[in-house]
Amino acid sequence: MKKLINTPDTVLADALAGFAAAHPELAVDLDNRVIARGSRPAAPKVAVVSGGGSGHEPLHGGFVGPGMLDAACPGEVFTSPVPDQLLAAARAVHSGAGVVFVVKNYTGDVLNFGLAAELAAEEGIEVRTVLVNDDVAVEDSTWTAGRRGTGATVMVEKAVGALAERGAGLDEVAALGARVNAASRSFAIALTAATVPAAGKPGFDLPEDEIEVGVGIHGEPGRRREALRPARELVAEVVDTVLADHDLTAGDEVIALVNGLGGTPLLELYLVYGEVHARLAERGIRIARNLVGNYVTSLDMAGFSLTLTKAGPELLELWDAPVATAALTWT
Amino acid sequence: MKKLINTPDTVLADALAGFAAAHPELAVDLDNRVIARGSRPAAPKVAVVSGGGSGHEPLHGGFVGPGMLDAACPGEVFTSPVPDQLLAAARAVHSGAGVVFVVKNYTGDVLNFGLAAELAAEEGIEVRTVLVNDDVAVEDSTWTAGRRGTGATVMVEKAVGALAERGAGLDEVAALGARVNAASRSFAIALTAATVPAAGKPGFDLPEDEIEVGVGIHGEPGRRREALRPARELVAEVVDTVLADHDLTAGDEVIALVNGLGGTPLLELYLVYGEVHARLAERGIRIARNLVGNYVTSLDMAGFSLTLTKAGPELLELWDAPVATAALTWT
Amino acid sequence: MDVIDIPLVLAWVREIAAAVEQQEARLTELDSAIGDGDHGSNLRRGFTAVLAALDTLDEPASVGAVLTRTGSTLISKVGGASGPLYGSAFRAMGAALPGETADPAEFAAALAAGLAAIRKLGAAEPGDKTVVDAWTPALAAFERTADTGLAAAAGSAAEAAAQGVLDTVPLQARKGRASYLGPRSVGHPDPGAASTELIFRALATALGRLKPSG
Amino acid sequence: MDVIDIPLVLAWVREIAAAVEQQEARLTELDSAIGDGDHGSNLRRGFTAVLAALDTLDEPASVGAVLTRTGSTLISKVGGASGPLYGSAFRAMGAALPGETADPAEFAAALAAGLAAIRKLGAAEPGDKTVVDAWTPALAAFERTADTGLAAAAGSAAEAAAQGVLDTVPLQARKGRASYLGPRSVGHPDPGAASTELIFRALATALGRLKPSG
Ligand SMILES: Nc1ncnc2c1ncn2[C@@H]1O[C@H](COP(=O)(O)OP(=O)(O)O)[C@@H](O)[C@H]1O
Ligand SMILES: Nc1ncnc2c1ncn2[C@@H]1O[C@H](COP(=O)(O)OP(=O)(O)O)[C@@H](O)[C@H]1O
Ligand SMILES: [Mg+2]
Ligand SMILES: [Mg+2]
Ligand SMILES: [Mg+2]
Ligand SMILES: [Mg+2]
Repeated sequence: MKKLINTPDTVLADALAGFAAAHPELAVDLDNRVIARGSRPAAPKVAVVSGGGSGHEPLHGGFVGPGMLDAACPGEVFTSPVPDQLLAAARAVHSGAGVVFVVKNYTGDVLNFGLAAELAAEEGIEVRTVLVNDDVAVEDSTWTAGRRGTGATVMVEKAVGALAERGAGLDEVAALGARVNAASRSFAIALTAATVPAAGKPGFDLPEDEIEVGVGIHGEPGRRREALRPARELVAEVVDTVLADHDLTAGDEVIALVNGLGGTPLLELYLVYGEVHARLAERGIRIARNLVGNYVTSLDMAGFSLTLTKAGPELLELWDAPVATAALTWT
Repeated sequence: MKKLINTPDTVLADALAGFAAAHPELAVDLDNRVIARGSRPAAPKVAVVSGGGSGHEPLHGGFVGPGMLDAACPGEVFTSPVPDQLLAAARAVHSGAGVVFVVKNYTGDVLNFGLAAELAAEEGIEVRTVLVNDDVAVEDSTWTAGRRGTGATVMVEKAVGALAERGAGLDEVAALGARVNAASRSFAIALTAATVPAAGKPGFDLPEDEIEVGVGIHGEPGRRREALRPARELVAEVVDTVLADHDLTAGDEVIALVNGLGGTPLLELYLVYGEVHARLAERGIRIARNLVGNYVTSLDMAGFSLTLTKAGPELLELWDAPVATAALTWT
Repeated sequence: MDVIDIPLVLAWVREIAAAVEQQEARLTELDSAIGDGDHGSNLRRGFTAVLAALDTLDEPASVGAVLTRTGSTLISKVGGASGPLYGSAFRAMGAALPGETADPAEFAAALAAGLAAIRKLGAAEPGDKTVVDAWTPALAAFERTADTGLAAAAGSAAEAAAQGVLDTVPLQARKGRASYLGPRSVGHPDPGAASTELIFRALATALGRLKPSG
Repeated sequence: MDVIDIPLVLAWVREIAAAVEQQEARLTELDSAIGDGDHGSNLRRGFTAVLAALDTLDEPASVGAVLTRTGSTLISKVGGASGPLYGSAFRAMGAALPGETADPAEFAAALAAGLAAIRKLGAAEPGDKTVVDAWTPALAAFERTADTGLAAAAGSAAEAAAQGVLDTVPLQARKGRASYLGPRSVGHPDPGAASTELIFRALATALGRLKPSG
């Protein structure tokens, strides 16, 4: 394993200290592992809190700031944060209007956020949870853990953050989050496995000419293994898989995220975006807004995910609203 | 070789098409391979043009926009752009106040920009060249090709772009670029080799427990091979190497760039930043501004570079000036 | 009289911690195959914190106090799926054992309460390829053999848990991360089931080593 | 009479293109060792464009016109260090050969002008581990043997270039990317020197195959 770390046990603490040093405009609680905005809102507003295992940077800490999250809780690598941490975050940013938890749908996250929500409620902090579960690689069934939350987290956190900033009420903000999630689908392909520091070696072995199709963001293998093919063909498969599960028709507009999994050069991500753009254009679907880059990563995994969120005027307006975070900034 | 590409020969054309599709706010000339701002300045201003081989994204195309570059010319992967391209860029953005070429010091770049400057001069376009040569891994000697240009390109392009935006004259802008370059030093460490698409395999073999120290951004091996060590020790070596060639003393302020080479997760880069911050603090050097992320990459190479630019009030003001590009945005 | 007392329950938890420490790499390897490669480090982090927490717990008032503290610490320190699940299980066992000692039947009831907590929180059914598939047969074996003495019951529970782990191999996961693999989750043991086996083995080890004092 | 005419110079350039196409991987491999792994693809891209440019060049007026067009195309299409260097060399050779034919002495002068252009632009001295280290001995051999006939002179130039490539192996690079490696550049042949050898070999091949018409 080759990593720029001190010891596997101290990765999170060390990286968080670095994040705090790099972002003096944020309030980073190193003990509780909470990244929060540097200043409290002037008037009560719904606070948006997210979190999840580390190794997905810039998610979620990179999205804390005006217009997006109020706080983020990084767990250990690929391990959801603990309830204490989430409760500390809720306490830190609650300004009287309640808290929305944005939770990617993984058993660990659901359980830990769930326990935290109970504890917060006991303290009189009203909590609503927005579950993100956009990954069409996973069958959606009530008998299983259900679909994973991946790239759509960016769209949900951006939209929910923008609406909260405008002073919308707790239920309204939570309902929007659910709508954005429902309008989003993702699918990912990996060219290499990720190496969890504590594991010390790649999560799976992949021959030089094979890829994993339908991977998540935790280094787990995908739904199947395939031969590596030209980007155009891979993208065609990814786009078609996403569309097959989507309710998009010609004339619809989307926000598209071509997301790097951590080890893929931006040059390739732009190339992929070009293919996505062309494939969608063939089907009459217009990309109204896009992001190309590393946003929801899986440590050093090479590969990409595509997220398409159907976007009407409401969502586009929220998307365009100003945001000022470490990873996403516009005016 | 595992890459999200169609064919090695079409990487640049395909990626540039994707970049153009992703950034409708920019004017991308796919034939001439010029990325320019979407609109011409209201009044004549010095135009800042850069360029270089591809594979370093977001450099340079990601820095085109208000407050930074007027145009960028991507060459083939790791190959400097050709004079025709640079001339087309100069023509496209020249508004009567002359053109500054920001050139990383590599033989190919120097020669091609040099030929382009001659051609532009023949057309009556005044050109000044700012050479970036910040990499202390390379001996600085008049008998050799001299030091490479790496991370400092970001500082130079940001400062020069901001000053040009304010209406400063051609010589003034070029002189500032030279000053920022002179105030900057960089050093890099690689954990893995990069794979050039046309080469099809990594530029060098590196055992699981070894690193290359003093690498550039073109996948070439470094000055020497060492054992992989904890990040704290590696960073100490990098910081000390940079400082040994710098004129920084306790009380000085710097802009620090902890730059990923393409394959290193942001989590690790923040961890590295934390170590850099601590090491500099021990020496009484304060990081006034910082960037942590992938800015000057080397395809899929894992590793990082550190750039320290000594910064007085003038440079900090230019650094803080608004910028709106694909890769760098603030207000 | 064959009872579990406070020293013994402390010894149990310490045995778990020792086993987790020793088996960390194996648990992580199992989790790498069908999960995200952190189960070993998750539990080691948790039980390291538990040991520290128990050191500061002076004079626990009951058997349950030890287990409740263990569970709370796991919840506070582990994260992931296993943190809340095991944490809740230990808290539920703690709540079920308010006395300074517990007899085999009481202890069996506590183990049952632990399983109930896991199932309530995680909603996993037997056969979903989770900790439930080791804890369920272990509990059944313990209950079946409780009147043969605690050590023997714990031993048979550990064996049943081990069998439960083996029985997860052919299963397709329906809960937890392994479920994302669909049919590719078949052919591997469940990491959580494997750590549950460790928990029951640790009980047998503690009981075999310490002569209960009660 | 032993002269170089327009068909022959066209054949030369086409032989270079064929050699570059065939040797692309080797050139890139040499460049991977001490450079950035693109020398082969750079030159292939360049000479592919040259072939297309020559196809559109109808009725070149002089030997030099072919070489000038070759050089301009290389400058426009290659980029990197080798594009301007080889491009300028071919342009300089073109400027030196304004007639419809060139005799051995005129051609030797053109080769010298090519080297001068490379040295002016790149400022490399012999021994810096660059194309100069193949072109310089090749030129000297050509000059020395020019009166033995063009084919023989080109052959000895190619051999001298080959020796020049070998002689770059022990050198530490002082120009181009390989200079960044410092002492680690020692022990490898220079990729640009290797492509210069191809250029001279192609000349010998073209001269050996085509009976000059002049
Ligand atoms: N819903 C559930 N009910 C019971 N056990 C579960 C459930 N989901 C996951 N598990 C158990 O958790 C184990 C994984 O734990 P761990 O790796 O620590 O957490 P994570 O899956 O969050 O990385 C699985 O092997 C499985 O036994
Ligand atoms: N200053 C120079 N003078 C002469 N030749 C040079 C000089 N710099 C580099 N070269 C030649 O260029 C070759 C590399 O060409 P190429 O790989 O195409 O360009 P780049 O180095 O820009 O990637 C080197 O092997 C060397 O022979
Ligand atoms: Mg986990
Ligand atoms: Mg090159
Ligand atoms: Mg796990
Ligand atoms: Mg090269």
